[in-house]
Amino acid sequence: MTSLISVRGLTRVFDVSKPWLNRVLERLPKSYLTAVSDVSFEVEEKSVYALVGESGSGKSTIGKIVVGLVPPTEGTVEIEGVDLSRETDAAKVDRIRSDVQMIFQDPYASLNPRWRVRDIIAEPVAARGGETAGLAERLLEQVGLSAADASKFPHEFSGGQRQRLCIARALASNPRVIVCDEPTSALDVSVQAQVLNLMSDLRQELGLTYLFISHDLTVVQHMADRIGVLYLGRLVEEAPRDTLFEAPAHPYTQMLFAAAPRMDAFGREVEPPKGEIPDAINPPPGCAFHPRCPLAIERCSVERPEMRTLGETRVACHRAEEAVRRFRAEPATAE
Amino acid sequence: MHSDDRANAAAVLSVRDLVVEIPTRAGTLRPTDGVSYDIRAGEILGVVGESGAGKSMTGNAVIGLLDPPARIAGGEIRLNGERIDNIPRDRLRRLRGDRIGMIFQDPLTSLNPLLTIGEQLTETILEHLPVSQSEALERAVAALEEVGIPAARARINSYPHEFSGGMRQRVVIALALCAEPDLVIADEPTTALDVSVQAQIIALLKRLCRERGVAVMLVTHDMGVIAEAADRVAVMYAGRLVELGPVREVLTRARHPYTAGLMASTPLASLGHARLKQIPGAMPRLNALPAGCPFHPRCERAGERCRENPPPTLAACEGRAACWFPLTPETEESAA
Amino acid sequence: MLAYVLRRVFQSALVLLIVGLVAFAMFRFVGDPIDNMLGQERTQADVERLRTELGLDQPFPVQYWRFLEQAVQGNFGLSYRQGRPVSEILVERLPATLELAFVSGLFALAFGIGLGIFTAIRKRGFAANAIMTLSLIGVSLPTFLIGILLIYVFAVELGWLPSFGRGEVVAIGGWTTGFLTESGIKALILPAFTLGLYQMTLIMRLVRTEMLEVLRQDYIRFARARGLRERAINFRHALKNTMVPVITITGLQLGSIIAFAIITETVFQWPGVGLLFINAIQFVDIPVMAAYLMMISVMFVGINLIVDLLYFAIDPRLRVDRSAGKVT
Amino acid sequence: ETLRWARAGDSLTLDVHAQNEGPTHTLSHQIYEPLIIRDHDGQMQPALATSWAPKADDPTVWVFELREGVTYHDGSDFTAEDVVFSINRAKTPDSDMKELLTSITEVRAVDDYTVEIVTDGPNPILPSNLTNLFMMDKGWAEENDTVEVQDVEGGEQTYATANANGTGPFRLISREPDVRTVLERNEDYWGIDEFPLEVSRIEYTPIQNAATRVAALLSGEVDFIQDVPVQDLGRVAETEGLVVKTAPQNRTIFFGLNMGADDIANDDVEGENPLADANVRKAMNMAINRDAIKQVVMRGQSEPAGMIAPPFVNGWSEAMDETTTDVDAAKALMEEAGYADGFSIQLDCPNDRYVNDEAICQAVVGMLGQIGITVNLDAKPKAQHFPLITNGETDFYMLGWGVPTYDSEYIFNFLVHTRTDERGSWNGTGFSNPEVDEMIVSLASETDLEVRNDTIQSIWEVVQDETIYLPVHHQVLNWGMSEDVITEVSPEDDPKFKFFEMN
Amino acid sequence: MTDAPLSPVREARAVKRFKRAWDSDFAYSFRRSPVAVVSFVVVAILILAAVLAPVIAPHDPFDPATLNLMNGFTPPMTENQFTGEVFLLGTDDQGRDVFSTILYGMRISLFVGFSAVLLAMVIGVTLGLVAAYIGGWTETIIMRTADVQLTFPAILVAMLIFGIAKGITPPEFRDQMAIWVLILAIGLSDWVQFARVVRGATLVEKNKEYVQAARLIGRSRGAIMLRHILPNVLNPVLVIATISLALAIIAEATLSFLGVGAPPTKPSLGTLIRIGQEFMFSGEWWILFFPALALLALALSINLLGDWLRDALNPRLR
Ligand SMILES: Nc1ncnc2c1ncn2[C@@H]1O[C@H](COP(=O)(O)OP(=O)(O)OP(=O)(O)O)[C@@H](O)[C@H]1O
Ligand SMILES: Nc1ncnc2c1ncn2[C@@H]1O[C@H](COP(=O)(O)OP(=O)(O)OP(=O)(O)O)[C@@H](O)[C@H]1O
Ligand SMILES: [Mg+2]
Ligand SMILES: [Mg+2]
Repeated sequence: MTSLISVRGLTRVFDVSKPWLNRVLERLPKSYLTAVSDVSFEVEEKSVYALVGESGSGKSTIGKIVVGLVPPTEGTVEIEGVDLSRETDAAKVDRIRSDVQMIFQDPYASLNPRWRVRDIIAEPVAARGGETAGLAERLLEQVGLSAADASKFPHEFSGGQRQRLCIARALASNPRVIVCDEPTSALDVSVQAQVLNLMSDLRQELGLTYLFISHDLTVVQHMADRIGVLYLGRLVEEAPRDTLFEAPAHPYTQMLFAAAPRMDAFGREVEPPKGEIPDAINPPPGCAFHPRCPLAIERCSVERPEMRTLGETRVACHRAEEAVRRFRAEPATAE
Repeated sequence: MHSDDRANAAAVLSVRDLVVEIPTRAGTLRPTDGVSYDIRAGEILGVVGESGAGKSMTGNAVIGLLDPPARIAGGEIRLNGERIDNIPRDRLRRLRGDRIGMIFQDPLTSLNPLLTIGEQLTETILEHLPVSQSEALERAVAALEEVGIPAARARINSYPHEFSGGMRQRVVIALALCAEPDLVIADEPTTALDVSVQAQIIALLKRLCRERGVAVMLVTHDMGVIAEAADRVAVMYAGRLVELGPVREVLTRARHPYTAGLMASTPLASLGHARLKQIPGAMPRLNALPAGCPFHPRCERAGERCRENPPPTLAACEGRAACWFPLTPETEESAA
Repeated sequence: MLAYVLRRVFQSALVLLIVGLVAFAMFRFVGDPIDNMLGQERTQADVERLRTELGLDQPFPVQYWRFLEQAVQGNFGLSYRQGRPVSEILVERLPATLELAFVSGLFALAFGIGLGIFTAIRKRGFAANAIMTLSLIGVSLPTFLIGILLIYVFAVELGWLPSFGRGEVVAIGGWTTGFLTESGIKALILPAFTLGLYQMTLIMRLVRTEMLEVLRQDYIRFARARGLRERAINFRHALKNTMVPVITITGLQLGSIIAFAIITETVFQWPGVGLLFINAIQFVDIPVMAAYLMMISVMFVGINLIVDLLYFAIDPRLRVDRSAGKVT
Repeated sequence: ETLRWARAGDSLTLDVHAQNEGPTHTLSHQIYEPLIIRDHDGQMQPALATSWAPKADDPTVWVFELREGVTYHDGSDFTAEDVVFSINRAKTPDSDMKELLTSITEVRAVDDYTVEIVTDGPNPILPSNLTNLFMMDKGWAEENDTVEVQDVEGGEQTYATANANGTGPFRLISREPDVRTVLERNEDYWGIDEFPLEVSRIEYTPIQNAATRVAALLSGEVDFIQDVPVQDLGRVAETEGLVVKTAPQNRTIFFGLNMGADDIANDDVEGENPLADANVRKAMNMAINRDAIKQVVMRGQSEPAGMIAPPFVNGWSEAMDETTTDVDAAKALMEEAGYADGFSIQLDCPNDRYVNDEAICQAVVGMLGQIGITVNLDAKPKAQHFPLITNGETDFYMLGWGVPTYDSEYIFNFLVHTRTDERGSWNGTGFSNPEVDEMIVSLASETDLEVRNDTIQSIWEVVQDETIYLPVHHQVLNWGMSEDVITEVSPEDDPKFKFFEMN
Repeated sequence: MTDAPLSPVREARAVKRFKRAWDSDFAYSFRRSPVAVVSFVVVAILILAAVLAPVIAPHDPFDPATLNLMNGFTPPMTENQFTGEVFLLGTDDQGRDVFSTILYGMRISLFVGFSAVLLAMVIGVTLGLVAAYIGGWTETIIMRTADVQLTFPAILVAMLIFGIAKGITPPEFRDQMAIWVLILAIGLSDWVQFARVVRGATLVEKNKEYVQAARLIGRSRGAIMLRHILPNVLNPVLVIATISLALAIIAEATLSFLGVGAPPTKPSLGTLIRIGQEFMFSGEWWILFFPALALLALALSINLLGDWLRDALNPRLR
């Protein structure tokens, strides 16, 4: 299969310097926050690619770069071979733009409370001057709501229903790719199941490709075909789902698995992971994970590990082999 | 598990038929309706349920922090056998912090940004314990050390914004525990935190509970957290307790269809890409509760009886579901 | 912090420059200064001579620069009406206004904050509602009318308090004060109340709103959950946090007290700079108007600067370097 | 006994020759003295001069015998030299008193206590021009570098602006302009036994706001206010312990019309000046219902006027002062003049100078509206209003004129004579009649009083006939005071506290 | 239902809409608050009376030709001693019917108030939106300008503008000018708070995901500001506008008192009060009392309404 989205060497740096005068007086350098650092991956057509990572790891930033909300500092994102940030042909850009849509985390904030549902859903089409008659009604039914809801306002819906509205809006322009930024993390479990099911169904029906962003490992495990793990803006590991869960190759991935609460781990007593995510402005040198890594060696604190391939897995760790071995020896599922 | 030994131990907290009411223009709402449970010393009771199920309301009612117009409309709450739901406000205030500690969800907003953590700790200690200022300071340092804050003595004069999220939640825990309460109500203490930090905080709570023999009411909607931390679990739906029992029993062999549905709709590794089992619909709003069992419109097993009669109340005994047609081990098997 | 202060000072300077521009433009364009200075029997030669002498034939920026130079030295020329240096008149009148502003500011602050807290804590109480409604009456009548009504009641009908002026004043150095005599203090009451009432209402409502906002914060709930006394919660926790936003607006309010004094001083014949300004307007005494404007701005900017610095005292978040840049 | 005194405005300066203005003179009168003074009945009284008369052999010379033994507040003696100095000072260009002294060509000291004033022709009314001309100490002036008169218009300030050294009954203790001036009795005053002089201390406070001023009197914070608003007279009079004293003032309120211009700016008639038409002016005159103004606006506190001279003035006649109101006749006149549909015009009016000035203007706006003239009223402070008149920038304005000399010549000089450098400075009407001008000039040197009075009559006839001005009324003065203060009202509105008695 | 005639459907819809509006929290909280209801009714009556002044008022006080000075100072409900006319609220010093002058005066006050607030609102909302949405230098400049503006309290700005305008307008326009200058002066001194509030609200809104969704769709900045953000920041604007209206009416009165407001021939409420206060001691209380009462009623009810609105539109306060 061909890859629909291809992300290469993506880097995004935010300038978080203090105002000029402070820097001059306090003799501070400019400070930059590298939210995404040299991330490359490919998303195949009609697959679900998931990005996981703790907060601040750059998941949303990547999502926004992909849809074109944030320009990259370096690197490229090509969708169907078109690089949105460099392409000059307006028609092409417009086509890609309508091909890529996004669903946001907070279903309460992503719908304009002053607009009627009909207008909200039809906006992507209306903005391009398209024909919108009956569109909203059709989409509403497609996402499991009733056509009569079109003339209501968002506040008349529950959280799960709102997320359906968001999905309907995303579908309005007949997209091929939908970037889902934690689409269910604000929802309750029972509702989350409905939304996830809906997304799976739509994917089947419409042949959609998802870039699925989440911090919830169980959800990712349920939805994704391929998973990328982010830490401090860096892609530390990437593998097909089953491979990743069976044999995580990066110590960070392993730590995540160990820390994630599990419904079958009654009364589990394990040593919790040490430390917290460091400051993204001054990330540790070398491998960003080395201060928390049980396997860290001298080299890890100097040399940033390259992304390399290990079977089906791509991993950025000097000691990946060691890590896999250790994981096999004492899987974190101890009870 | 040794739940049977504990059953005999006297409950630290004992809630009976608790009803909380909120008068509104659309009638009186009951975010907590006929809830009964006990928590014993050294035990963690997990309370789960969807958003709006009444978990926080129940916790707030226990500690006497209901915001008007919400009020306790019935039932009784006993702390170490003494009724605390009808005592004067000032006595209740003295119980708070002293006998009952509370931990809120968001460590970012739980601490007063304008006071140092030392000030906040000592004011709490001085309020509840008969100690001098310097002793209070010592205790504050000790409390911080206990929750695992490195270089506690040096950091006691820091302001909350100088701490990371995980550290702040530790400070919050220190604050809740500094007067050595018998009961701690932790209302989603880890929801705002990352998994790795969440694991640290849960471990810390468990350790303190065990070491001090504190009774803990742990409110969350994360089944995983419950599974790892709680001894027993109470499941709430639309203001009612629908199931209460030892955690393993409830999670693996749910009696109430709602609990079962909840478990089934949680994505689990084993299911792969298969469709999740979903409970249709959403939890009703409190002002539009259906007659009979509030869960019946979403329930596969609902019968005539469920539509007309409220479900049997859950007595304060364990492992029972408030349901006319509970799942039994047999039905479970046949379903599987 | 230094950077913050410097930035504030810089902004203040900018504000003053602009105000200076307005003041100067008034000088230049509202009426021809030559007209004002030469009598009716002037010759064209006189006009030209004076024009050169005053530098009015220079380009505008040069003139403005000169004006600023003079203004910085406190030299605003002579009052057309009184024929005395404006700075001298201002210095003479300033104590009256400052004392009035000080007392009414104090009154506004003390009662504003006090009642604000009260109405916030007793949110649903009868007294609090009554105070809130009454306070609206205070802002629904023009100040001058309130002043006149107060005179009518307390001076004319009851005869308790004087209706005008400062009473006996004592001169200490160049400063005349009414604080040291009984009549001076009595004379202060009505004007200070009139001037402070409006500000008090604003401060009160502001404090109430902010306090209610703060009282809803999680850390207040948490403080309650820790069993702290209501007093400690209201005053130690809530009040301090309330003060952060309140200080800015209060600073602005207090700054405007001096300007609002114009009306009060007119009604009570209070011999301050506001009365001077009104007289200046009536007599088209531009130098006095311009100087007054500059003076008001300097005070206003000064108060704001102090307010900004107060933040550092109150809010530790500003003291650390991290977030200092975000503060505006 | 202390007298607390308030009025609307303050003295503009203590330099006695710098301003010819009522409130300024009033304060000066307490500290300084002229040669001759008018008492509260308007009668001339010897002050620093004990007697005065034209020289028997030369009618162009007036001889003044000065009072002996008078000292200034600083102790120096008052002598003829000071008189010469003061009059010469008052004749300098910066002086505001110079118009009163135009006829004087020389002042000479005959001896220490005799002064001769030479005029450019016989001037029978010279003494009445001197009643506000104050005597300054030459030595003091030289010492303090105030020989020159303060140039008020030029924004100048001198030692004499804020300091005073007079011979008068009160010494200056302290002064803050617009705020407070304190005077104390001069125990060395020459007339200490001659006058009551019961006031030992004067505290003078200007209070602009009328309500505050009245309140101050009502609440007993001041003992004496000069300008009681007419509507408050009743209240003051009713109040226990307060009295109101009323007397006709030597001042007439009237409107000026720009009849001289070919076209006027602020009307809606193109290329034509409706005011140039005597019929229009007469119609306007007839439209004004002076009785209504008296009854309602002035509450009876005015005397409707048919001419612009108050009854005190030589030349006033009852017949000319008659008034008529006839709206229908006025309309007819308008029609005759070709303005049946009226026209619109702007009226400039002061709002802080005369009793109810703005309200009178407003009332007149309504009355003129009834004959079709739409009047836009622009009321402003006197400081902005008066220059409009003296600069000829208004077409329709209100003015009040007092006559300190009690003679029509004063009126003619300022208001009727063609505007020249010497005369007519307040004639904003553009009226110019060479014959009349000639008659006015002749008045100054006419020694035969009968002939002079006839000339005055003829001038008045022209003025009345042409309707140069629209008279409104003679103002009435109202002083409000505590019962403890005993005084009569002076027609010049200048209380002289040495005449005051106190209970 | 489909073959039913159209109008009943419409009607039903209208009824439904009305019912929904009636049932909304907003309407409910309005009905529940007697203060809000009363002040709303008062404001409505006053505004209506002002608008309909030419119809309601028994006299036209702005036409001097219709006045009879002899009617001056007639007490309320009594016969004038000269003309025998009877006036409901008496007459003032010019013989104008106080009731009529209040109606016409309120018209001017309200006109000035509404226009000034509108001006302030347009300026403030635009600048606030732009400042917050564009950010950067634009924001710095706008917000610093706001700071400078705050340096000059409203009355000072007004007096300055008045002085300047008086200097540059030809005299025949001065009467009309006064009103416009008032509007300009009050409007210009009042925009800052709109700008501040809108900026604050926009800063919150612009980070909300619906704005990002709109950007994603490719909406232009203008469209996003206008169609998406603006409707969502209008609540606080409405509150401020209400309170500003009361303030503007008072400011107008104050300026008129200081002699830089509406001319006495076309008096606003403020001018009426200024005139009336001269008769405070003399027993003609009605000349001051009724206009002051009208002003108080107007400003107080607007203020109360604004107060209620502030609470009602702020969900957190409930
Ligand atoms: N506009 C911005 N300016 C400055 N820093 C930013 C900006 N946007 C994001 N960041 C920083 O970039 C880093 C990555 O942010 P991002 O939102 O992509 O994280 P995330 O993985 O989505 O986290 P979360 O799970 O909390 O949503 C964070 O440290 C964040 O603070
Ligand atoms: N002041 C109020 N007026 C009306 N309803 C209220 C009020 N406060 C809370 N409720 C309702 O009470 C119910 C219980 O709320 P509670 O906070 O206890 O839920 P929860 O289970 O803690 O949910 P979450 O997981 O979101 O914290 C909710 O349905 C809520 O809508
Ligand atoms: Mg994110
Ligand atoms: Mg909760």
